[in-house]
Amino acid sequence: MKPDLKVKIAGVEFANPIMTASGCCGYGEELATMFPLSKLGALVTKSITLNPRLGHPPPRTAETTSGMLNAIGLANVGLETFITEKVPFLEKQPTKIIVNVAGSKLSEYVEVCSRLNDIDSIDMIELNISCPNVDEGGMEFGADPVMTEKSLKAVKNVFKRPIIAKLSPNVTSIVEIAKAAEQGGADAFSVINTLLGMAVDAETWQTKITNNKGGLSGPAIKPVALQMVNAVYSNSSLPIIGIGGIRSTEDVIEFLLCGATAVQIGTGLFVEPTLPVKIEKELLQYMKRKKTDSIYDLIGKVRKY
Amino acid sequence: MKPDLKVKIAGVEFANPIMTASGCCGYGEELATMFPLSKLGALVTKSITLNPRLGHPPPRTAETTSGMLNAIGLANVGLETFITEKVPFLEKQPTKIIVNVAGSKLSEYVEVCSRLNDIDSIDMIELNISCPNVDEGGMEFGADPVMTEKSLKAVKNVFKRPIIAKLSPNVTSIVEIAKAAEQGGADAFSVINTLLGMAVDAETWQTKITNNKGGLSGPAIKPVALQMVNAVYSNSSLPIIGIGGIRSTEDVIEFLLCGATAVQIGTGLFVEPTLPVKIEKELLQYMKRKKTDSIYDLIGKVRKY
Amino acid sequence: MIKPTCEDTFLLKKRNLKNRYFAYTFRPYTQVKKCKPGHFLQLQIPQTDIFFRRPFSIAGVTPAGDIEIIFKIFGKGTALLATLEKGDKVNLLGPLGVPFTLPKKNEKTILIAGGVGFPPLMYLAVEMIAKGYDPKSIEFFYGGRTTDDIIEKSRIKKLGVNFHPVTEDGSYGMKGLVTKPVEEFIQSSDTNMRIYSCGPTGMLKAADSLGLKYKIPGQLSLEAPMPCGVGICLGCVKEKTDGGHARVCCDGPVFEIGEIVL
Amino acid sequence: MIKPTCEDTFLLKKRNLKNRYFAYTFRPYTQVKKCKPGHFLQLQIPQTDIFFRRPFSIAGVTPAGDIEIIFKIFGKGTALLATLEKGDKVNLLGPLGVPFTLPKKNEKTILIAGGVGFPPLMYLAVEMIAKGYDPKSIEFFYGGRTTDDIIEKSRIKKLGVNFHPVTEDGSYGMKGLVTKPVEEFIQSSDTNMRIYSCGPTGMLKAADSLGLKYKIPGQLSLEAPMPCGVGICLGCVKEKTDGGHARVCCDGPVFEIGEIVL
Ligand SMILES: Cc1cc2nc3c(=O)[nH]c(=O)nc-3n(C[C@H](O)[C@H](O)[C@H](O)COP(=O)(O)OP(=O)(O)OC[C@H]3O[C@@H](n4cnc5c(N)ncnc54)[C@H](O)[C@@H]3O)c2cc1C
Ligand SMILES: Cc1cc2nc3c(=O)[nH]c(=O)nc-3n(C[C@H](O)[C@H](O)[C@H](O)COP(=O)(O)OP(=O)(O)OC[C@H]3O[C@@H](n4cnc5c(N)ncnc54)[C@H](O)[C@@H]3O)c2cc1C
Ligand SMILES: Cc1cc2nc3c(=O)[nH]c(=O)nc-3n(C[C@H](O)[C@H](O)[C@H](O)COP(=O)(O)O)c2cc1C
Ligand SMILES: Cc1cc2nc3c(=O)[nH]c(=O)nc-3n(C[C@H](O)[C@H](O)[C@H](O)COP(=O)(O)O)c2cc1C
Ligand code: FES
Ligand code: FES
Repeated sequence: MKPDLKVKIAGVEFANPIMTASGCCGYGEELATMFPLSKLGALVTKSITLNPRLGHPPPRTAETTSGMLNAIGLANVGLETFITEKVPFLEKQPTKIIVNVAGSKLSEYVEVCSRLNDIDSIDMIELNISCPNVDEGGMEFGADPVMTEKSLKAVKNVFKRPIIAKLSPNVTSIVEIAKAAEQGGADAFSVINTLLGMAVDAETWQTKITNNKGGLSGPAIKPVALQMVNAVYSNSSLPIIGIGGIRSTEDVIEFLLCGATAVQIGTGLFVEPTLPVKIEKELLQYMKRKKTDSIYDLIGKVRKY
Repeated sequence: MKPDLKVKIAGVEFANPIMTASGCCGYGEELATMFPLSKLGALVTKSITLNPRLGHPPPRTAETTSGMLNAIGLANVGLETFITEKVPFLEKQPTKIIVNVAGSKLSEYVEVCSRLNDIDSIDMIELNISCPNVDEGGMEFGADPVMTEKSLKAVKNVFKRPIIAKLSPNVTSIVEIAKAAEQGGADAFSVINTLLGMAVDAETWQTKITNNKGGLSGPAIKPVALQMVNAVYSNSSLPIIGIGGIRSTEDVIEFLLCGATAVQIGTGLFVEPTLPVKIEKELLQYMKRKKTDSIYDLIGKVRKY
Repeated sequence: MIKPTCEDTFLLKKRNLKNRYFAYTFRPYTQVKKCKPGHFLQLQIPQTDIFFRRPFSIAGVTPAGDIEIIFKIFGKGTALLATLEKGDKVNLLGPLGVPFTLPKKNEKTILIAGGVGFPPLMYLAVEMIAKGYDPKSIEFFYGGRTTDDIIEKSRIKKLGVNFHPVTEDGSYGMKGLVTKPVEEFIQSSDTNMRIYSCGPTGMLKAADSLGLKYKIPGQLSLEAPMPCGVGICLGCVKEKTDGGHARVCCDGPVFEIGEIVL
Repeated sequence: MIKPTCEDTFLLKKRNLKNRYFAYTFRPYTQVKKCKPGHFLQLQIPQTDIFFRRPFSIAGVTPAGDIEIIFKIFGKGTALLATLEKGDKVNLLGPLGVPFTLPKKNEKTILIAGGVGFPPLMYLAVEMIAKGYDPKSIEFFYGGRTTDDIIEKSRIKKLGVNFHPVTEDGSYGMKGLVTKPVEEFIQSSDTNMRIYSCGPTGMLKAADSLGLKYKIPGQLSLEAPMPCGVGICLGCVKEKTDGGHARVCCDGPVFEIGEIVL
């Protein structure tokens, strides 16, 4: 019997646990030229804000040791263009669609989520309360349990399908924030967004990105992400989508073992855009070899000392 | 004229800004067989606790992408043996001696610092309020501004020479903790200790270290460390010792530019124990080339957009 | 839009050109038929601690399935690339980007190359000639600081194009900056013309200005740091003259003169 | 205590032994005169994303300044190490650790080797013979699963020692586990003996028990993951039988029988 890759998060069924992370797959058009999106459990869009945003001026990425720093600054087409130009493409895709929503005020989040509620093809919203690259909003929400709970409550009021809270690693206790989000009505967690970081050129003395600081992603942060996934898993019964530094099938398995029900691949796509296809294949092979019938035989099964 | 590598922190003068980090150079004996310790601005000892500690059982380190995870668990000879067996060696060394102090209760910190106050050859104490590898104490102190201030006040009472507060990166706002430490009387900051992380073997499903979670160090964390050094630098006038992922002279320069007055090399010593010697030489060359007379021409001089 | 592939290939031929330039030919490459001048590849430096791929213009392809790049050692990635040996495996993601549009048959083609901008323009000239353009309708301006910066001289000469090397120190060809003889050529010419340029920013700016000043259409191939190369990271953007951002990797790297703020 | 150095050297000779074993000779190495059997090196896998050095026992040195290691492909680091070519540069940190103490001249020497524990014991035998020990006083037990696990057979035979190969499947030498013939040898022998063992944990445990059971002194060379190899990280510790931790890298890797909890 072929192992079953299907997973369910808040009632939504995914063909497999492999998703592409927000900001790392645009609105799906480019990846669709490289592999059928049916290979993905879900595609998570770039953060959508009420109004279009150009983002920060370039340079807005820098390479770091086994990772990268980015301060794209939530560049996106804005809600209206997203609905008129991107959704029609997305809803034709044979994969689940998760729209990542960001904003600089709570009212903005609410407005965007309420408009998205009308579009049935959108399966879930991922609430980005953790983007380190905007001055207002973003991080502040995700770093404060009270604001976190309030934000979740507000958007749950207007969006009637499941909402995933995307958590920031730049906090003293991610468990505390997760609990607040759960209290506010979150249906699942995405763990983690990028770590705050900085890069400087020792020759020119210049910071490497125009926003001076940015978000660190890539294999460098995987141990931090695994720890946070496991901490949230041990303290909440909501499903978790594990994110951070995935570059291989082993990485995916590690996240599942630590408690993730699904994973998202971000920076890894930049190096290998077809990585999800490879991982889906290798994950099946791994499960056959390990005689595990279902992804659920892996989730949270890490053996601790 | 030869550029001047000397720096001063809280009145103590260091021959150069290059120090070895706590837990990464033992009590100096091993490194002394490889190069004269006069090449170091200072040596920072392994964390000393009141009683000897074996630490966690092995395995207690794991390799990660561009870094490592450790949960040594504050293994050390304990205060008495340190004083009778390690200090006699250390005080003969032509370098400054910084003793890192840890504990699981405030009273323990106070007792250790008060004993060390009697030993004139100890130039400074570095207060480890940020070790992620012990269950009691450690991290809790460094994650809470009130406890941070209280701890600093208590040890300042008994140790009359300068005290450096070693800050944890696992907090929502390192600036808030730094301010609390400053309020408590800290004379300088060490930024940063390790990030909390976890590593799992995808084949055996077993966590890679007995403590399950540990501290992430090495080049992977450098961008996080640079950001935190710069954040503290922008919000406090106390001198900063930059730590995190240093493997080259460029790395040291980046920390200085971001606001560090000196740096500590940790994990980098494991790969190249003679790294400080190489960096001292290359730093001089760099300064000559850049026509900078003093380290102070670099400190905080990052050019931001 | 072309469907790029991610495929392993092998270093078939390594030529160490002077002045830290190398010409690498890889085989097999299944995409040769889809390659056009202006396309580029994202090459993964194998088994090293270099995290991102590095972009290189395609310098040429053969029907046999070979693909060529020419690169110069610039930083860590290219330095490691230069240590590869014949037979070594590399992974190529490509072909990527929007290629050059060929000129009209009645147009004089003005190529303005400099530095690592030379390979795609050589490929363009080769492709035009293969497509039946008269080599003598191609004016190949190639600027460098000194004679060492002008590589593959005899290869260009063999094409039969009008070759105009220009060096700042006069050690090879005309002396000075390449844009002066280009402007003189434009002023002295009365046929329709089209400009193609790839090279350092200063050169691109000058080519852009010349095109706008003399109302000559044309295209510029730009560079930017490229984390992904396929349009998904938004890291490579440049400002457009009519507002907004263009992604160099997939809206370019080839842009019309006047389109981008340089 | 020896002052280790951190020095660049070059791969002089690469022998691909069967069964994923390789013998590498490096030259020059300034520390050859200080090297003793039991010493190891921390080798940096050049220009890769492998973060830590990897420890390898010294398999031999020559007065000309060559140093040899023999390794087996185990994981990522050794797989990359196996791709090095003659002339490639590697950085060695060493010599490290506490070496073996030579036996008394009147003692029979029992070497018990297995897997990658073979190189230091071969070096020990070579060194003893060079120091004037009678080769026939050395009993070289060498265990493996199958004949492929016994490398350098002819090299051992040339030493003139009493060679006792043992394979689990009987494809070479005696059949079974190596410890059985060792115990039989001990039981049948009435001279003073000394045991030296290096190999998989099971083998070390058995050697340790035999030593304790028959009150034969001796030494075991242990393995542990070694972030630093020089005693500064405390990552490589093992529990001592009398309490406390020993660092394998610098309190060992060679320990007395009975000293460490295996
Ligand atoms: C479309 C295109 C075509 C090109 N064609 C050629 C060619 O044909 N021949 C040729 O020699 N060169 C070509 N280049 C330039 C070539 O890609 C660079 O020289 C090469 O990337 C330098 O890499 P390096 O590792 O040697 O230098 P590095 O050490 O990487 O230095 C390059 C600089 O760019 C930064 N950087 C590199 N990659 C990224 C990234 N992804 N994100 C952010 N910052 C980054 C580094 O941090 C560094 O500051 C082309 C570039 C582009 C964009
Ligand atoms: C003193 C000594 C002498 C040795 N002599 C030889 C010899 O002569 N020949 C030989 O073939 N082998 C020898 N070995 C074993 C050799 O070092 C290992 O086979 C090698 O390190 C495996 O590396 P790898 O990258 O191939 O495997 P890896 O992919 O690294 O797998 C090795 C395992 O160990 C872990 N690991 C590796 N390094 C570390 C570290 N520093 N900290 C924590 N975990 C770590 C990895 O995570 C992994 O689980 C010796 C080991 C020691 C300690
Ligand atoms: C270039 C870039 C842009 C990103 N943009 C967003 C975004 O718009 N919204 C968001 O929630 N996360 C964004 N992220 C974070 C990723 O979704 C992901 O959480 C993070 O990169 C860690 O995963 P990785 O290591 O696999 O990249 C972005 C990351 C990168 C690298
Ligand atoms: C093996 C190991 C042991 C450590 N032990 C201590 C310690 O006892 N006390 C302490 O304050 N920091 C300790 N640290 C943290 C380092 O001093 C340093 O802050 C951290 O490793 C980041 O620097 P690096 O990336 O250069 O290693 C330890 C780090 C490592 C890797
Ligand atoms: S390089 Fe990623 S969008 Fe262009
Ligand atoms: S390997 Fe670091 S102490 Fe032994």
